[in-house]
Amino acid sequence: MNKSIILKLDNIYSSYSNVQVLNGVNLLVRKGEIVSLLGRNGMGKTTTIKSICGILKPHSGKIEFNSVKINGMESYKIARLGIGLVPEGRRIFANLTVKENLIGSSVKGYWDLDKILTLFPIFEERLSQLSSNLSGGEQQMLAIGRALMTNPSLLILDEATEGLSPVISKKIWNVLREVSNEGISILIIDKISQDLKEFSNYSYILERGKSVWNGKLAELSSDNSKRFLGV
Amino acid sequence: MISEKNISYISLISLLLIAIFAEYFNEPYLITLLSRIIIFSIAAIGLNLVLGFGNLISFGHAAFFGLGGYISGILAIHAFNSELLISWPFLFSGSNNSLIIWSFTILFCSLLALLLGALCLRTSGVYFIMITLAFAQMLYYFAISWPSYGGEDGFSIYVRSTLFGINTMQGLNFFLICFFWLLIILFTINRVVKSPFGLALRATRFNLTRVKSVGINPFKIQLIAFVLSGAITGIAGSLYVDLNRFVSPSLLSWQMSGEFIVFILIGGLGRIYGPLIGAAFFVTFEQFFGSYTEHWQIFLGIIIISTVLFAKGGIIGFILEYRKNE
Amino acid sequence: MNKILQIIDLKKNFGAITASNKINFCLETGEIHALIGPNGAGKSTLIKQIMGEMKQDSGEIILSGINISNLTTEDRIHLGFARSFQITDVISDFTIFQNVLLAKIGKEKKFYNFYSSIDSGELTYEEIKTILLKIDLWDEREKPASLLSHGERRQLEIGIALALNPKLILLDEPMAGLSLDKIEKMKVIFNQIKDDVPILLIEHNMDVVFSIANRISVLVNGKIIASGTSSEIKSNLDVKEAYLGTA
Amino acid sequence: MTAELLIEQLLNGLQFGFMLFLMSAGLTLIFGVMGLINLAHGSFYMIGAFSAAATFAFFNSFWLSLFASFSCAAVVGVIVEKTIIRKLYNRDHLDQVLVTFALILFFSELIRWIFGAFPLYLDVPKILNGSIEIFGGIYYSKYRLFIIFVGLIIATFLFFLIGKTNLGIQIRAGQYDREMISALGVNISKLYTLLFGIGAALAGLAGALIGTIQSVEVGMGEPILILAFVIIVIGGIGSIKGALIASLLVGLVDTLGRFLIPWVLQTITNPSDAMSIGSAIGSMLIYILMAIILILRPTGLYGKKLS
Repeated sequence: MNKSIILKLDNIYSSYSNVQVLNGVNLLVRKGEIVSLLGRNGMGKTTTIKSICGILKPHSGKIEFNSVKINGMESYKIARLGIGLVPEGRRIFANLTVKENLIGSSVKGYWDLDKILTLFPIFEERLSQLSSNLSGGEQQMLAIGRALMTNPSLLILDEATEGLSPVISKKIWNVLREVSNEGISILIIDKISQDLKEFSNYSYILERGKSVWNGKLAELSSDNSKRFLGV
Repeated sequence: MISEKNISYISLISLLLIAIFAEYFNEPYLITLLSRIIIFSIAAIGLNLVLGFGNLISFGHAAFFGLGGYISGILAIHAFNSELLISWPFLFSGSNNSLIIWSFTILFCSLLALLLGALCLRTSGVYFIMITLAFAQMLYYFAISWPSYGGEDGFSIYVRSTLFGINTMQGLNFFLICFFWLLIILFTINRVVKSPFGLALRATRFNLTRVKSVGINPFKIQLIAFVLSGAITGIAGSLYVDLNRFVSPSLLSWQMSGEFIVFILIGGLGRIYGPLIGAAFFVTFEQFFGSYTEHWQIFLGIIIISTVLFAKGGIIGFILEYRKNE
Repeated sequence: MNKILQIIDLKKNFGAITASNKINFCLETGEIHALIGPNGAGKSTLIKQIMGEMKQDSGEIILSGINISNLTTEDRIHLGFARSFQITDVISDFTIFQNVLLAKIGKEKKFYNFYSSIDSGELTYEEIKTILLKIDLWDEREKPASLLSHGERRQLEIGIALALNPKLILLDEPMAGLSLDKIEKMKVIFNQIKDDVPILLIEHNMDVVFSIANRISVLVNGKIIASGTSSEIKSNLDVKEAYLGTA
Repeated sequence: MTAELLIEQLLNGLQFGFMLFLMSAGLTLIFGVMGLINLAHGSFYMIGAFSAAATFAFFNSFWLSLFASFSCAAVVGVIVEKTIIRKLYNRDHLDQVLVTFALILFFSELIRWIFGAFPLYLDVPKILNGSIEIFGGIYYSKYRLFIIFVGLIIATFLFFLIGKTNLGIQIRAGQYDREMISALGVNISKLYTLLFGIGAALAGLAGALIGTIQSVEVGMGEPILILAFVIIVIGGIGSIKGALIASLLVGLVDTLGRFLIPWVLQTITNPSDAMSIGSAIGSMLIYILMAIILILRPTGLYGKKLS
């Protein structure tokens, strides 16, 4: 059942302030699939995301989104094709209110303010509050809401539950399940965990900027896990 | 292989030779032009210490150039009219002796640099540029609205200050004095940039946290460099007033500050001899093009923009590049 | 063998979780003492307390006889604490030599010297040469730091730490992301510098730890459960079961 | 020294403050979002004044020349942004200073070439001519009141644009994290061109309004530009509110200072010294004000630490 491929990375090489970071990354995300990208710190996960979103220009290899070649394209054009980014460090606009964060880059479509508020009810009475005094977990939810408001067909989360308490992480996983049921494909970076194993259909592991393993996380052997993930 | 060293020696020797030829062929105007080039170079060399090596973009160095000029002018005019300048703590009515004038210039310009530096170095980046520009503009307006020294029209000092009895009214003598100052300042800057202090100053350009983590206080290093830079530009102002025997607020104008930066850019950023080459190019360009059209600044504007966008290394950079891949 | 760094009954808890539970630890001259433990064992909390970035609830930290428990991070660095890989990146426009020289100039307060030339080598040339030889970068000393590989950058950072002639060096995951041959090179360097500057090594890579560490302490759930030579630790049962998981 | 004189000076200070706001509002927005220092902003002020003067010479209609001032300035602004300024965004401040300094030389000489060196004049329209009783027998120039009125309208327009519209949200987001707003699909370079155009238009309008009372001549823009820099330093980069408050503060301090200090000094020294020293101090007042604020708050009243 070959569902149509939404995102394809083919042998991506990229450098970052003249340090070679990506040395051949291959990755595939099919429509409606949930793919996770793992690897120890400094192995090029975030650089891969930045190359997809156009923040960084890869110097060789091909990135296709809905079979449109996007590497080298301006990041705002790539975003408009339907990629919603929840970046590492969340990067919400602390000088704007919660509502302004949500509607600032919104695009008409299924997801609108009411649907986001049903997903994240805690924002209901805090819409006009400055988002600088949100907690880490709330900032992550706001970043997810902001990305959903652009009505993407592919949602990318970099460090989805990094540094969040177990209670909040649970909430994030539930939200992501709901989002996935609405047909949005997801590419997620996070530490390996039971939730991640259940949640992602397929996974890739990066080691020093190369995709060295892919498959279902359940099939990851313990010494591979130790070798690649140090855990 | 042409290295930056030979370019600098060639430019110095050619300056001297042209001056001697000009004297021989009795071309006083050309000697004044060469003195003008040297004086502008000294001003820009002073600025280059903080701009080229410390990445402190001061857009107000005309303040020191102008202060140096006004101090020398005031001391000279009072001496000329033997009019009392100050009655306390001792009777003093100015002086026509270059040594005294230069020491006052260095003293007051260093004090001004200390004051402005302590204020402006608290900020960085864009704020620093705007503040240095604003404070120079403050001195400019102060000079304009201070009637006792000619206000907007300035005043002339009729005769140049003398040094050990040399007849400075004679073009070549004055040229040699300026040339001597240029050598001293180039030698000093060369030593300072290559000294541990110079290394620390250059380090503040890249990474303040790095500099702090090895126990160096960047503010103090930048302030000392700023004071040294102000004093050198001040000397240029003093020589400039002696050259033209005229002082006016235009010495303090923002256009003057802007031109100093242009000299450094055209000559080559972060190169000790960059300002000398840049000033030489600017003055000859102004002289040559100025005779054709009074709108020569339009073409100057275009040259600066293309240099920044396409030839960032300036003339020295261009020559070295050209030589390298020959 | 006198004690350079002593940690006595260090306690730190966040609400219900005890991150450091009466930790006792000491680093002696001329040794590489590795601190290992599974993720979430409290290693980073301990390091933060040692560095002064985090205040301990109780207990003391002694640096060669001086109680530094309440000093700021800067003061601890001045007293001779060098931490590698937390130092922000090197100055990429400077050469390797200039980077180390800058640290020397900072340490010996020579930055008000306007006159002597840094190129002529009158200045601390010998000391910098020995440091560069130790970190095996002497031949590339004129290379700008911007062209350094990941591993060479690590070596330079150790050189900079050495230039501050510290009492000890704290190395946090120095082998992360290095290729096998680079790891071998680093091991040689560590062994060379441990005689004049003891190393507190935090490292996941078990074969590295067992091959170069003179002493190993195992931290589990905020408590040092075992401390000893690498062979003792290897055979120690509860270490195996709690951490190496090969019981 | 009658109350009437004081009130007149007060209103003059207010009028001067609003004109400074027109100049500094555009500049602080461009600074805040792009971190770009634009010395050529004063040239747009001059271009606006000259295009108004030229239109007035042909059509003799004040309102048409007012329209010409901000539209020409906006067009020139957009062209300059698309051709040159765009190349400067990721360049360091030194390059920005040099290129925009060169633009001043270019525009000033170009205008002098086209219009010659003699200053031009604009006439105040009939309905705004003369003065009007404001209250209690105090009369004030209708034209200056008109300027204050225009300043108020522009201020409200800008507060509405930045505070309430989606464009305003994107501008403020761009100030905070340019890379992120672009990764969310906002065409940040189109936003810059728009911002640059608005800034140039406001400066051009200010040039025309002030050019009508003073003269229209080459180099008229630069002194006002430097005042705008002082305002941005005091108000804090990127803040419209900061720009408005700082502009009114500088306008009042400068006007009242030049008026009150000589008057105060007269009581202690002879009138001629009082006049000369007073005007000298008066001219330096706003810079001293800037220095004080700098010491207390290095990033200005409303500025945030530039990342």
